[in-house]
Order: sequence, then C-alpha cells, then structure tokens
Amino acid sequence: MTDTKKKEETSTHKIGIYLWIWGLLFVLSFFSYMVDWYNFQGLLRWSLILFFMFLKAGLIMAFFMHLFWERYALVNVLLWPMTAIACFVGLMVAEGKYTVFSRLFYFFVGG
Amino acid sequence: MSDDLNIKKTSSIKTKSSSVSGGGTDIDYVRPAELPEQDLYHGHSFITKWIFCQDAKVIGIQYTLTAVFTGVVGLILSWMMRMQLGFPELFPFLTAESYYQMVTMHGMIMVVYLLTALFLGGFGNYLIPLMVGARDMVFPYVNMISFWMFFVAVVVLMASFFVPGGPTGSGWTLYPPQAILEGTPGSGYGILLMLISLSLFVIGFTMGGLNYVITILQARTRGMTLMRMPLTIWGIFTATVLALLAFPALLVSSIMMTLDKVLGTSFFMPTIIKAGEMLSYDGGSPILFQHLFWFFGHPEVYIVALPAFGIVSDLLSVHARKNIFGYRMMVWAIVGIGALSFFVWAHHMYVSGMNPWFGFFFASTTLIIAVPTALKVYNWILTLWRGNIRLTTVMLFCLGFIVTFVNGGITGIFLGNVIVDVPLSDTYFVIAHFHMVMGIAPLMVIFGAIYHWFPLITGRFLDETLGKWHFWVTFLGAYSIYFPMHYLGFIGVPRRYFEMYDSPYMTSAVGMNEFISVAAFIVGAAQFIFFYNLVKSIRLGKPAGKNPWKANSLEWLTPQVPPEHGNWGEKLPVVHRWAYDFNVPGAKKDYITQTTPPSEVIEAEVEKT
Amino acid sequence: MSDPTLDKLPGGFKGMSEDIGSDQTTFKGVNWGKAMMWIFLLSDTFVFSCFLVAYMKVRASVTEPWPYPSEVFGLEVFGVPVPLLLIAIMTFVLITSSGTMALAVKYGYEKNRKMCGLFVLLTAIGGLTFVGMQAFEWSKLIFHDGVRPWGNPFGAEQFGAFFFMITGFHGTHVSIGVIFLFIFARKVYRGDFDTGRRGYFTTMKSDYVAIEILGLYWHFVDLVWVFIFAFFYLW
Amino acid sequence: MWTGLVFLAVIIGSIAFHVWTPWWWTDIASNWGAMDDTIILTFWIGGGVFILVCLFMVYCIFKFNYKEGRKVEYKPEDKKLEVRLTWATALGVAALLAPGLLVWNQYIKVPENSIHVEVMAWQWGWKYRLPGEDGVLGTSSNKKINDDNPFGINEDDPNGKDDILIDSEELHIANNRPVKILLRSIDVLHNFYVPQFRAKMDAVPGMITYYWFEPNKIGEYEVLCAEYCGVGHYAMRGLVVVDNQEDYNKWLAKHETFSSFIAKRKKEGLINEKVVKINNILNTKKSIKSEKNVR
Ligand code: HEA
Ligand code: HEA
Ligand code: CUA
Ligand SMILES: [Cu+2]
Repeated sequence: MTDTKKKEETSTHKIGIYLWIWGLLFVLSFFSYMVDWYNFQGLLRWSLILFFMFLKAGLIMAFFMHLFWERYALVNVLLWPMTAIACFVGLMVAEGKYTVFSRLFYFFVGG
Repeated sequence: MSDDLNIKKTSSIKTKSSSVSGGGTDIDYVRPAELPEQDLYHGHSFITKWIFCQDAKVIGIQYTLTAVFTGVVGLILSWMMRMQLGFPELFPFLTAESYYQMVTMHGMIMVVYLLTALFLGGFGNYLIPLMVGARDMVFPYVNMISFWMFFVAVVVLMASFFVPGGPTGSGWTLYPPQAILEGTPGSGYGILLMLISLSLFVIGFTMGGLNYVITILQARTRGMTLMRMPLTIWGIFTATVLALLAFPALLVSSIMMTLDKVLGTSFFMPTIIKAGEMLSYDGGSPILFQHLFWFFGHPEVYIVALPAFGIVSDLLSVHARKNIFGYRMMVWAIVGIGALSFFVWAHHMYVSGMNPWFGFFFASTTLIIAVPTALKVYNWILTLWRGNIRLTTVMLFCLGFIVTFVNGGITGIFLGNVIVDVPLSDTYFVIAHFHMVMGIAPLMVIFGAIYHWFPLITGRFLDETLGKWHFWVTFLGAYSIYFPMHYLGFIGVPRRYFEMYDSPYMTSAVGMNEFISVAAFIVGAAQFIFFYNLVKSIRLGKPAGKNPWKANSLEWLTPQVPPEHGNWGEKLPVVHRWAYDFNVPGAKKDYITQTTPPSEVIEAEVEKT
Repeated sequence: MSDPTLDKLPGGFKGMSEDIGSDQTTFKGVNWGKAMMWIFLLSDTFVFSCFLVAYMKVRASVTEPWPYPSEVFGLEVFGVPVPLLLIAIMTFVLITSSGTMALAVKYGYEKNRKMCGLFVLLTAIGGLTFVGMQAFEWSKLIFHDGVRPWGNPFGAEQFGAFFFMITGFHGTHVSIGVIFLFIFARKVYRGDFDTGRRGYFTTMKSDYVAIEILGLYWHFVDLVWVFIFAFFYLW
Repeated sequence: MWTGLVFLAVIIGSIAFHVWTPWWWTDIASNWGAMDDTIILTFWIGGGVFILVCLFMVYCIFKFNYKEGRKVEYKPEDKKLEVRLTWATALGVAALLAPGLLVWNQYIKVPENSIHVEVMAWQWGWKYRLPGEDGVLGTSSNKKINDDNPFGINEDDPNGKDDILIDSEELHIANNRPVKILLRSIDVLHNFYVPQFRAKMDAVPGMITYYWFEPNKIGEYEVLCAEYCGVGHYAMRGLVVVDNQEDYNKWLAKHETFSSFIAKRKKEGLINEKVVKINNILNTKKSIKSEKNVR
C-alpha cells in the first residue's frame, strides 16, 4: 500500500474492483465449502478453514468496508483491540482442553 | 506534507519554547476549522429542556442524580449488612437470605450503577464537551436515549426488591450454577430482573459511550490536540473505550445465563444433583461464566478507576498551582493500564479451578500493571513537590485519595501474586482491598470533583467548613473501616459469611466487627452532611463568579456561568496550550488559560522584565 | 472520503502519527456518524467474539459427541443428501447482498440517486431472502430434526443452544439491517440525501454518507457470517 | 499544619496497628510456610513503598503549604527521574513475582507419593472418599449418584470397589504425609478451605479440581466453605483431623468400602429395584432431551 496508489483511489473507486472482490468472495466461499465436501480432516481441515475465513474477512474489511483506503489512524484503532480477543481465544482453547481432560480422566459418563 | 497540519511547529506544550520564537502574529496560528458548526436542537418546553433533554450537561446531571440515588440505596444496604455483621443478634429480620440479597445488590449497585454511571454518564457528559471545546456531544439524541435506558435499567433493578422472592442474592459476581438454582435467594424473578437490568445498562451505556468516544476523537475545537487534553478527558476516554469493549462480555454472559434459566439450556450448567434429584442440565461449564464475567469485570474496575485517576490529576494540579508532573507519562500510563487490563482478568480466578498454568501468565500480567499505576502515583506526589498547595476541601479529598489508593493498590499486589492470593482469596482481605481501592479512593475523587466543579454547575461554592468536616469524617472513618479489615482476612474469615463467630480462632473478630460497624454508620451518616451542604449551597452558597479556582482548562472559560446550551456563545474557543500552565516562569499571573495565545504571554513577560 | 484536502495529507504510519497528533479530529475526513458506526462495530465484534469463544470453550469441553454439522445441516436433493447445501446458498446470498451494498455505497459517493437507491433495495431483498432461508433452516431443525435449545437427538445438548443463540443473534442483526435498508431505500428515492432533508429526531441534515454507514453495518453482518460459517458449520 | 499532622498520624497509626495487631493469621499447620514468607516479603516491599509515598506526601503538605507568591517550580517532566522510578518499581515487582511464581509451581505440582482424598461438596456439607488398598480412586460421575451409590462411583471400575466412603463432615488425614485433595461438587461451586493449611481451591461441578498440602501438626481444624454457594454458605463447615499414622489407620478401618456398602444394601434387599429406577431415569432423560425440558 504505497502512498501513490492510495491517492489515486481515495475518492471513488472503479466498479471493477468491487466486482472483483465479489467474485473472489464467491470463489473463496466455494473453496471453503469444498473443504467440507471433500471431508478433509485434522490439521489440514483446520488450516484450510481458517485460511479461507481470514482471507474472506480480510477482503470484506479491506475493500467492501473501505478499510484499505482509510487512514492508518482508523485502521490501527480498529485492529489492535483484536489482540485482546486473540488472547481470550487462545486461553479458552487451553481451558477447554483442560476441562475435557479433567472430565475424561476422572469421570466415566461426562460432566 | 502540507504545512497547515504541522501544528507542532507553531506551538508546543511547553510555553517556554513557544515564547522564544519571537513576536509576530503567526506564532498564534491555529489550523482553520475542519468541520462546520454543529446544529443543536434547543428545547422549548419544560419537557424538552429538563426531561427529554439533549443537552449533555443536563443529561450529565440526570445521570448523576440517578446514580447518587442508587448510591444512597447501596449505602443503606451496607448499613444493614454492617448491622448484621457487627451486632448479629440485634435485628431478627436480618435473615441469611436477606443478608445475601443485600450484599449482592450493594455490590452491583455500587460498582455499576453508582460509580460507572457517575463517572462516565455524569462527569463524562458534563465535562467532555466543555473540556474539549465542543458545543455538545456529537449525537445528542442518542445521548438522551442513553440516559433513559440507564434510567429504565435502574427502575428494573429497583423493581427486583419488590418481586416475589426478592432481589437476587447470588453475589455481585452472579456465579452460576448457584445464581439460578434454588438455595440462593431470589433465584427466580430476582436474578432475571438483574440480568435484564444489566443488559439494558449495557445497551444504554453503549449509546452514551459511542458519543463520548467520538466527541473526544472527532469534535475537538481548534488547537485542541490529544496531547493537550486535560487528563480528566483522557481518563474518561480510556475508561469509555474499555467499557465499550468489556461490556459485551457482560451482555453475552447475561444472555446465556438468562437462557439457562428460562429455556433450560446448559451453557454454564453441568450435571447437577439437587435435593437428591438430577436436574436436566448437562455438560455446561461454570468456569466459562467466570471467564466471561471477569473479562468484563476486571476492565470494569479500571473503568471506575481511570476516570478517577484523570480527574484527580487535574484537581491536584489546579489546587497545587503547579503543572501536572510528567503529563505525557500520565497519558501513556492511562492508555497502558487500559490496554493491559484486558490481559489480567483471570487473577480473580486463581483458586477457581481453572487451568493451573494460567496462574503464571496472569500473575505476571497483573503485576506488570502495577508499574504504570505506580508511575501515576509518583507523578501525583511529584506534582505536590515544590508546588503551592492550597489545602482546600478539594485538595484534601485528593490527598485522601492518594493514601487510600496506594494502600489499596499495594494490597492488590498481594492478591495479584498468585501464591499469596491462595490463602487470601475469598476472605475479608479481598473485601478490604477493593473497598480501599474502589469503594473509598474513587469516591474521594468524586467528592473532590463535586467540590471542584460545583461552582461551575451552579455558580456557587459549596460550604468549605462543612466540606472539611465531610472530608475528615469520611476519610478517617473509612480508613478505620477498611485498614483493620485486612487483618480479618489474615485470620481467615471468609467473605459473604452471614455470621461466623463460633469458630474458635474467629472469636477475636467480634470486637473488630463491632468497631467496623460503628465506623461504617458514622461514615455513612457523614454523607448526609454532604447532601445538606449540596442542597443548602445551591441557593445560599457563596457566589463563585467565573473561574473561581483560577484553572486553565476550557470548561471554566465559557461566556456564561453556568454554561448555557451550546456552551460557547458565538464562537468556539481556540486552544493554544495544554491545561497545566501554572506558575510559568516570567508570566504575570500564576496561571495561563488554554485559550491564551502565545503572543499575549510574551507581552506579559515583556512587561515584567 | 471525497474530501480533496485529505489527499494532501501524508499516508501510512507517518500520516497516522500526524493525525493523532493533530487537533480537532483524529480520523481525518471521517464523518461523525461513520466513526461512530466503526466504533460500534468494534464493540459488536466483541459481542460476537464472546459468543464464539463461549461456543468454542463449551464445545471443546463436552464429553458427549458433538453433532456433525455437515449432516445436520444437509439437505436432500432428489434423494441425494448434500451436506450444508442450504448454508452454502445462504452464504452466497449474503455475499451477493454485500456486493450490491458495496455498489450502492459507490453510487452513493457519486450521488447517483437512481442507482444508489436501486442497489440499496436489492441489498434489502437479498437480506430478506437470507432471513427467510434462516427461518426455513430453523423450522427444519426444530420441527423435522427435533433440535431444541435444551437438547437434540444427535449428541451434546449445547449444540442446539449455541446454534439458536448465535444464529439468532446474527439473524436479528440481519433483520434490523433489512429494516433500515428499506427505510433508506425510500429516503434515497425520495431524494432526502440530495436535498439534505432533516431527520425526525435530530437536527442533522441527511447526506449520502448515511449510505456508507449503513453499508459498514451490512458488510459487518456479512463478516460475522464468515466466522459463523467457519466455526459453526465447517468445524 | 494539622492537616499534615493528621495524615502523619494515619501513617504512623497504620504501622503501629500492623506491629501490635492482635489479629493475625492462625498458626500454620502445613508445609505452605512459603506462602506466609511471600506475604511477609510483600509486606516489606509494599509496606515500605506505602510508607515512603505517604511520607513524601506529608512532607509536601508541610513544606509547600500555600503562601502568596511562593516560587513554584515549572518542570513539566523529568525523563531521567521517571525512567529511574520505572526501573525501581519494575525491580520491586520482579522481586515479588519471582518467588511467588516459584511457590506456585510447587503448589500445582503434586508429589508422587501423596494420598488422594476426594472431597465431595454439596449444598451444604462435605463428604469424603479415600482410595482403598490399591491407592487409586475409582472413576465416578454425578450422573450415577443415587441412594445405592452416594458417590456415583463407576461400578465397572475395579479401582472403585475398595474405595472408602465417608458419609460425614469429618475427615482424618495422617500427619506428615502429603495429601492431594481432589475436589468435586454435585451442585454448585464450593471451596474447601482450612485456614491453618493456607491452601484452597474451588470445587466445580462437572469437573475435578485439586490442590495438595502436607499437614505437619496434629490437631483438629475447621473447614470453611470459601466460595459463595447459597444461603447455607456460612454454615457449611467441616472438620479435618490430623492424626498420627496409628490413629489414622484405626479411623480408616472403621469405614466401609464401596463393595461392602453395596453388599450391605443388597442384603437389605434395597438394591435391585433402585438400579432399575436409576436406569430408567437415565434413559428417560435421553429421550426427554429432544422433547421438552423438565425444569
Ligand atoms: C477501582 C477498582 C480496583 C482497582 C484499581 C484494583 C487494582 C488492583 N487489583 Fe483489585 N479488585 C477490585 C477492584 C480494584 N482493584 C475488586 C472490586 C475486586 C473484587 C471483586 C470481587 O471478587 O467481588 C478486586 C479483586 C482483586 C483480585 C482478586 C482477589 C480474589 O478474589 O482472590 C486481585 C488479584 O490479583 C486484585 C489485584 C489488583 C491489582 C494488582 C491491582 C493494581 O492495579 C493496583 C496497582 C496499584 C499499586 C500497586 C499502588 C501504587 C504503586 C506504587 C506506590 C508503586 C510501588 C509498588 C510496588 C513496587 C509493589 N484485585
Ligand atoms: C464502589 C463500590 C463500593 C462502595 C462505595 C462500598 C461501600 C461500602 N461497603 Fe461494600 N462492597 C462492594 C462495593 C462497594 N462497597 C462490593 C463490590 C462488594 C462485594 C459484594 C459481593 O460480595 O457480592 C461489597 C461488599 C461489602 C461487604 C462484604 C459483605 C460480605 O462479603 O459478606 C461489606 C461488609 O462490611 C461492605 C461494607 C461496605 C460499607 C460499610 C460501605 C460504605 O458504607 C462505606 C462508606 C460510604 C461512603 C463513603 C459513601 C457512599 C456513597 C454514596 C452514598 C453516594 C453519594 C455520592 C455522591 C453524592 C457523589 N461491602
Ligand atoms: Cu459451600 Cu460456600
Ligand atoms: Cu481485577
């Protein structure tokens, strides 16, 4: 994202770019659907799901929501708080695993 | 790079540097206005002027009055609790059920409906537009709705006192499964009304909070950079951001608990055997609720602390006639504390049975938070250093704040260190910690702030003599309630005990409890001095005139006192400096208001030398 | 966006530090309403994140088997079971409506009343379709499969609870969006944004930026669906 | 003038109170002396900072009281001072945190040779289960709790057969042997807390939590429930008796094992119909789930 590129696109954007993103979203959604269709499992499934998810989310935010063209002040204000969520998610994954371990280890019909 | 954005060149925080660059008019240059004037809706009738009013100042006062009303309810509840704890046999109507209901309502009211609403809704609404030089909040209509949502939330909360079964007695932390099962008082309507009230509060607050944030970010007056804002605004701003990001967790946990209660879902409810029967719940996770609650709850305690930090900085600076020490550090500390507060929540859960490895992470983050907080404390006392301290009531409350806050903060350090928390958690040590740091310290600031801004709001001073009495009784009384209380915690007295004296080693607590209770009655009663002072001074107080404390910040510089709707008359003020130019060397007066252009300061200097 | 003076400002991180250091506004050229919508969406992101985090935590810790979404949400087409078919269609519908919304915003910038109104209307219809399909999905699950918030025949009972709660919350967002889309479609056609007619309760003048703000909301709803789709249906 | 004096009095009073307080922790009866030490350390560092900060404040009150025309320092910031203070504080924090985390590490790592004791909390009381000869507790589940199986022990788990059931508030443990407390609850959160042992942890329904300690003083200790659990919370007391090995063995022998318990019930002819009943409950529950919730 260089300055010059930004400048050209600030005011209004060609319709093409929206159609492109639109198409891409279709394709990506189709791919993530295919992950299920071909019944990938395990790590592969997870990485594919997350990859397509973040790509789609990124495209929507960047272009449909115009974040790509916004000034960094706004972009940063919006993205940094996500670290709190990331931390929350990470810890809750650990917590979920710990709980299920405790249940499986000591119980025989679940908690 | 366009020149007109480069404001740093023309004026900086330090007056010294701006005054060296010589005379001429361009030194007073401030960027032209970016935005058109705000259209305001002016009320015409009593209803649109005072009830469904869109003026942030009136909304602020509405918030304050409602919050203080709930505060008085909370105070009375605390009296009754102390009655039971100090003199257990005296009042037969104080049953265990009602005791727990009181504890719960007391805690929730004080934290959420008094302090949060008062600091953000009350002070936020009143001060933000004035201090950043805006005519009003950016969306006055939404702001008005915000207050009325809050009002409804309070009504719903109070209604729970009158429903069958009474209000919920689940503790303000509302931990399931207990909160929604029989065996806890008010587990029927009480808890539902509590959850509904909280949800309404969150929704209402979100509307207000968006207004505060956007007003501060996008509606400042010319020359008002972020680094020139009074720390009050920084505190309120950061707290509001925290609230906008933390309340969602409360909302979500309220919704989920409501569903568990009403629909019989099992989000937080595992298999449970009650009275020999198995309930229909299965597989849920009580600890999940605690994570959600404290993901909200810990930021929440800073939501009530940060505005207090900000306000006390301003009060100290004005009344010590000295610039706040280390302004930039203060700003970074506020922001840093705010950001970090999202990474420490599970320090409330050290002994909750969560993944034990979390202890390492959360103990570290928790103690790290002490560093920026400590800096703030140092800066407050360094502001006093070589100042010219006016020992007004306001200043006294600030000093009281410092003592109680440091005391409570240090006990927080005890609790934050995970292994120390193990014996102390869920004992009166925790109660003492948070009353010192939350019950007393921010209240000191609120009182100080009211003594400080009352002349602006009403045009009259509060009575200083009564004020001093109010301060000393409150400070000494509250300190003697909570300082000894820590030692109850050492003995091992658990919190939320309706009575406890039959244990052999706890009998020694009886005497202390009686003492604490008496002190609590006195402190509570002292608040009525304050209320009397308020009522009396509205009509009979000494007229204050403009800017009675000789402060610098914008709110004192309105054409009218009290400020009218729209705040600024014809023209918005233009800001040239930070709010802390007190006793600038060479300046004629001991303060230079934010609107004073550099060229005038130079003249003053020239005259003097 | 269309403010020409903005083009003179430096971009990137340098621009950021200058914006933050400047007076009056921090988000240069961002309208109050738009800034407010962004911050609201940030807050709302936390709401949805909390829902999803709770879901993850509970799903990770139940010991009963979690129903296999691919089958639960499958449809039979001419006797052939197709996994997640309905959801796939819903996803495409929502993305389509997001696309039309993006175009509506674009025409809004250009103050093209006709096209803007048309695309807002199309978006509203897309949204309505989505809600309709969701209603169908819910009723299939409730009446056909016997899924309830408090239990289901397939396994862990939290499945239904989280499903109804999260999609319900999302559906509510969509429905609110649809209502506003219809209202704004009317406003655009009526020319409110060209004449600057004032709204009911406020003294603010209408402006095409309102379409952009509405667009942000709508795209956000789509964004949330991306996450729900990944975590609820594909996991 | 007297403002400063009163503040000074408050500080001195706090110190005096701390030094001469008659209220202090109970004599420790476990290995967790390290917790007390950490608290003392925190007192020294934290208390020291508290005193310094407050004394500085009092000094300022005396020294810089308002005087017309006093020369006031104009010094917006002092980078060097601030950096120094930051480091000093960080150092203080590290000095508290490091030992704290070391002790915590001990707290969550249970010694191999510890005796497992299951504490089962209910509204509002305690029950206990000890492993039998094999030293292992059988698996269990709240779903299996009924009159014939008050602890919900897995009948198919051989480890559970010889588990010793203690349907009373009183628990005995042997002196100088590490104990791993396994906490379990059948209804709401509770917390098994004996002030003299210092250690505590919540009992969470739906999972098992734990902590450990090694009692080192023979005597009787009151158990307090330290997590709010409804109106009976304050009355939810228990008793832990620390015995020498001999007394402990005697006490242990007095209690019946799970298999003897079942045998007794069978003899009394209570068990058959009940088993059918509980199975019915479990089955209906499965089918109910998709129909309609009971509550
Ligand atoms: C305004 C509210 C407020 C504030 C500011 C704080 C501040 C802090 N709190 Fe407190 N806390 C509460 C309100 C607050 N707390 C409430 C309401 C509860 C109980 C909720 C409930 O269970 O009902 C609670 C409970 C609580 C617990 C859980 C206890 C338990 O239940 O077992 C913990 C544990 O870590 C904790 C820690 C801290 C820490 C480390 C700080 C720190 O931020 C403090 C930092 C400040 C200082 C340290 C003082 C100044 C510093 C110096 C002078 C420098 C020198 C210091 C050193 C070198 C150490 N608090
Ligand atoms: C800000 C929060 C706050 C405040 C101010 C207070 C004030 C008081 N609290 Fe409370 N308290 C809590 C928050 C607070 N509390 C919480 C969160 C809990 C935990 C609940 C739970 O366990 O679930 C609790 C629990 C709690 C307990 C423990 C109960 C138990 O565990 O069994 C006790 C016991 O003594 C107690 C006592 C008191 C007393 C005597 C006062 C006061 O009397 C102190 C003196 C009063 C004042 C100094 C003034 C009060 C203010 C006003 C009347 C408003 C007026 C304001 C203006 C005009 C601006 N409180
Ligand atoms: Cu059991 Cu409190
Ligand atoms: Cu906390």
